[in-house]
Amino acid sequence: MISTDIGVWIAAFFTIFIMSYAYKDNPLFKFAEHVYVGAAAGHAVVMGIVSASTSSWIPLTKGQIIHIIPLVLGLLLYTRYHPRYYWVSRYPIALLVGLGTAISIRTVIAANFTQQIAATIKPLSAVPLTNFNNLVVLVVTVTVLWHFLFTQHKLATGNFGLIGKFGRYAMMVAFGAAFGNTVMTRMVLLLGRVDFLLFEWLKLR
Amino acid sequence: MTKDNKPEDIWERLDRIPRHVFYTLLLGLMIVSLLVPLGLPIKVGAATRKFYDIVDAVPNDGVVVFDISFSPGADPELGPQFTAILHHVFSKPVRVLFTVFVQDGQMMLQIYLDRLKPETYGKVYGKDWVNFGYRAGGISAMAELAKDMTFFKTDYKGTPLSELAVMKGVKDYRDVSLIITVTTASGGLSSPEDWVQQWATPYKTPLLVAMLKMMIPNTLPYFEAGQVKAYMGGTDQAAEYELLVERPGKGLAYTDALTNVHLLVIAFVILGNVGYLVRQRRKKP
Amino acid sequence: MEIIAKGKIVALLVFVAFWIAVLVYIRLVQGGRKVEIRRLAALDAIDEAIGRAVEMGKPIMMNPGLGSLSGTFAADTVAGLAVLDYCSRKVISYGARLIVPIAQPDVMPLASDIVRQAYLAAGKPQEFKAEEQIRYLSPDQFAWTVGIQGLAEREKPAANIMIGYFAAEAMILAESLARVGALQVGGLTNTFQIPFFVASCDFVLIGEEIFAAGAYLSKDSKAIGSIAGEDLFKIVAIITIIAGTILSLLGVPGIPALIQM
Amino acid sequence: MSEVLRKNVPLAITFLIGMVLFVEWFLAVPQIGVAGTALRDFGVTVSAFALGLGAINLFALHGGHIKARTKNQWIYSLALLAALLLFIIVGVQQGVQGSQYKWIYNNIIVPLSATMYGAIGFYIASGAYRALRARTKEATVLLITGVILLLRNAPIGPALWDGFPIIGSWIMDIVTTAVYRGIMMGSSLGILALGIRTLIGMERGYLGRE
Repeated sequence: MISTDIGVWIAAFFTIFIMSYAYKDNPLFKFAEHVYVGAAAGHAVVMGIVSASTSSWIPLTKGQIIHIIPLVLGLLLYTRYHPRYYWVSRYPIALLVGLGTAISIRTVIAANFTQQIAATIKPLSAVPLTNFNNLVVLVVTVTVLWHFLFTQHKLATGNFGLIGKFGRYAMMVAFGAAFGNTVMTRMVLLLGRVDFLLFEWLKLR
Repeated sequence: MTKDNKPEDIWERLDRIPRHVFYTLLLGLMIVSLLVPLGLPIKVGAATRKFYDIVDAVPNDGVVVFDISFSPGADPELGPQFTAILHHVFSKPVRVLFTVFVQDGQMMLQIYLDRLKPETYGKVYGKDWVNFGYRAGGISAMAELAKDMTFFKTDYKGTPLSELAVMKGVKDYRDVSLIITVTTASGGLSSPEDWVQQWATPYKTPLLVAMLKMMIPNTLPYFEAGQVKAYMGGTDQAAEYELLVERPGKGLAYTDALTNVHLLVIAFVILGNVGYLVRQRRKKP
Repeated sequence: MEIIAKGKIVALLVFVAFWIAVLVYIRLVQGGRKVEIRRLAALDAIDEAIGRAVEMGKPIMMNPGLGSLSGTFAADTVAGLAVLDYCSRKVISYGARLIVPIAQPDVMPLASDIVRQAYLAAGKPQEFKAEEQIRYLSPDQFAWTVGIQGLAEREKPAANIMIGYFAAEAMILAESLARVGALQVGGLTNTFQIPFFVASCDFVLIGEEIFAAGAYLSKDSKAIGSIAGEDLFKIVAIITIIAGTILSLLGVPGIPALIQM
Repeated sequence: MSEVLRKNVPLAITFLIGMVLFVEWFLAVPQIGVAGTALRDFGVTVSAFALGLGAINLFALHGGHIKARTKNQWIYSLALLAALLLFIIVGVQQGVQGSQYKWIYNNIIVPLSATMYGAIGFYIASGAYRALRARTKEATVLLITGVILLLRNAPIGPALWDGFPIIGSWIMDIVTTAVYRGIMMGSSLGILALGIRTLIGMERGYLGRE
């Protein structure tokens, strides 16, 4: 029997409205799209309030005076709408940019650079296949890096240029594979919606 | 041969199959496969086995940090994986600390806790597991947690962590046996990369990643470098895990439909290329 | 007593050395040292795409991506804005129309300034219509995507240039703009999504190429100096990998451990 | 003076925060760790406040449409703002754990977000059909490895030839790993260079209008 839950009906209609766009743009889709934007923004605000209150407001009310600073800084973000004092919002932004930049780059160098160099260097193995695989990883990593040399003209042209070219073909192999492999992920997500319509809304099982 | 013209022959037809034909076949095939499953057999792969073994090897009373960082959009693919792993973790005598760094994760966690009901595994909130709740701040909060496991001060309900038995003796990263992240988060929030950079690289905490299948290539360099101990991605691996923990779920149910959809896509790619190549050959004198 | 945290010694050394190298190269470039960045095929494609759109009398869409200026993807966004600078000058000098879809509030004033400057430089500031051309849509990934789909259907751009940070929506964007017949040039560092741009766009800037493109087009000495510094470190990385492997094969143990010190 | 307050001080803040976090990360100085912790604590709260900015932008834009009764738009704008207010009001009243809040979340946001994400299934299918073509040498390579991986993921592949899963996995585990490693190493240097320029005040775009 078809679902009698009003929530399921709402969800089912939104699902169908959004899917309909794949065929053609239409008013029902446009309605769903706008509700989505509004709901997502509202949810973000609620989650923001929850987060600010647990990490600063509650500690402040318990006497940890220092937590006044982030709360004031947070409010200062909104001065950006003021015609004269918009620049005050640069203070909290300076904090966010400083934090975001420093936290991401201080770890990037080890995780994405030096550790990756270390992982490419492999000793001789007793298993021939492992040696072959290690060699492939080394050649591909080096040639891909080579492809990304932009200012070294001697290394990017002529016979040396072929090294970078090899790297580019290796990239195409990887991209094709990643594309083919992703079809599964995307289809599961679509399948999840079809599953919802069939079994939770229409209750065909 | 402009857009408005009728295709001149079968080859051009193959080269330019209209989108809606494709979409309709795709949806039709999904519906039929879900309604009439064939029950194709599956085999447990090495990657899933490794993931299972590492979870299984957490010592008694060990502490597992379980991070939920996916949104409803990824539920069809991550839900089955999450369910199977959660079932496994709850079935073991370990402590579980749930962290959430993306907004929607809090909701997803709640939905699955309501479904699995920890109490049916004999797990008591505050004693065997705790939910830290959603925290903004992404990697900064994550990095801080490694140094001070009570960094969040309270759980999601506002109960001070110091009052919860589950936190007893849990001071910093040294007291954590394993991190499992179920994630679709982008970098900076709670991506596999972030856990690698903030936890697995500096502190060598064992890290398991459950993610979308398409995220695997990005995570492989970290796996190969030993920064990620094992990974899961995709419904096929969820189905395998369901077999390992003996709890059949959506993963197994979707397997047939996915197989058929793949065949459809392959068929269309082949048809398109045949049409294209024949027409190219004809253009040349 | 240890001063440098364990496991971070080499990383710190590389970090400091890189910092110095970048600053030195920037000084050198500012002092007149000639550093030429190899021209990338995708950059010629940008010119071609703009030229084609102008001939067809259709607008050009330039998309600087989903990233903001304060997050992890600030670098990608800045590269996208450098390309926007180039595109807008070119497009406006031809008298064509440019549309810029914006996701993040903090990117909007910057993009707006860039395009306004281009109109000023071309001597026609009165033609700049901020609300119509710099389209703020939504910081929500898919709401932004849907907004771009709508823009594409209504405006039917003949060229679509997407350089910046793109996530799961990459495939939707590339397919939707292909639907309306746009010639597409994509560029991104997000390795998940590179395959989709490579498959669906006509030309693609892969990974670090977007930084090189930004530097090439902007002729900004700071960006060019940085690329020269990056090249030096890529060469160092290549040499380390090869030399380290040779030593390891010769039986010298612990090279990877040394690098992870 | 105002120039200093408007520009130099924010730039100095960014730089100092960067230095504190670097010292905290690389050097073993416990005192700095306390400062780093406090800063990151602040960051959590300030970024929570930033979530409101998007809502304000939406109010301005769609409030304008409603006021002006923009054709083919204002009624949609009304729906948007109604949804926005519904979530804020219910959420503030009962918190995210409230039963009504969970209900609207599960029945509005969950299906919308899941379906948008799922719709990529349509696009990747038509994209595969359109893009995986033997047009050029590079495109042919893409086509071949793409089809191999499709065959690996569909059981028909192994049934046709048991080499598909082996080759498919080998490409993914070995070649893709190495390629992504190379790309990642390159772009990490680009990100690093820009980060350094930002911290020392060479890139100041984030300050906005001058």
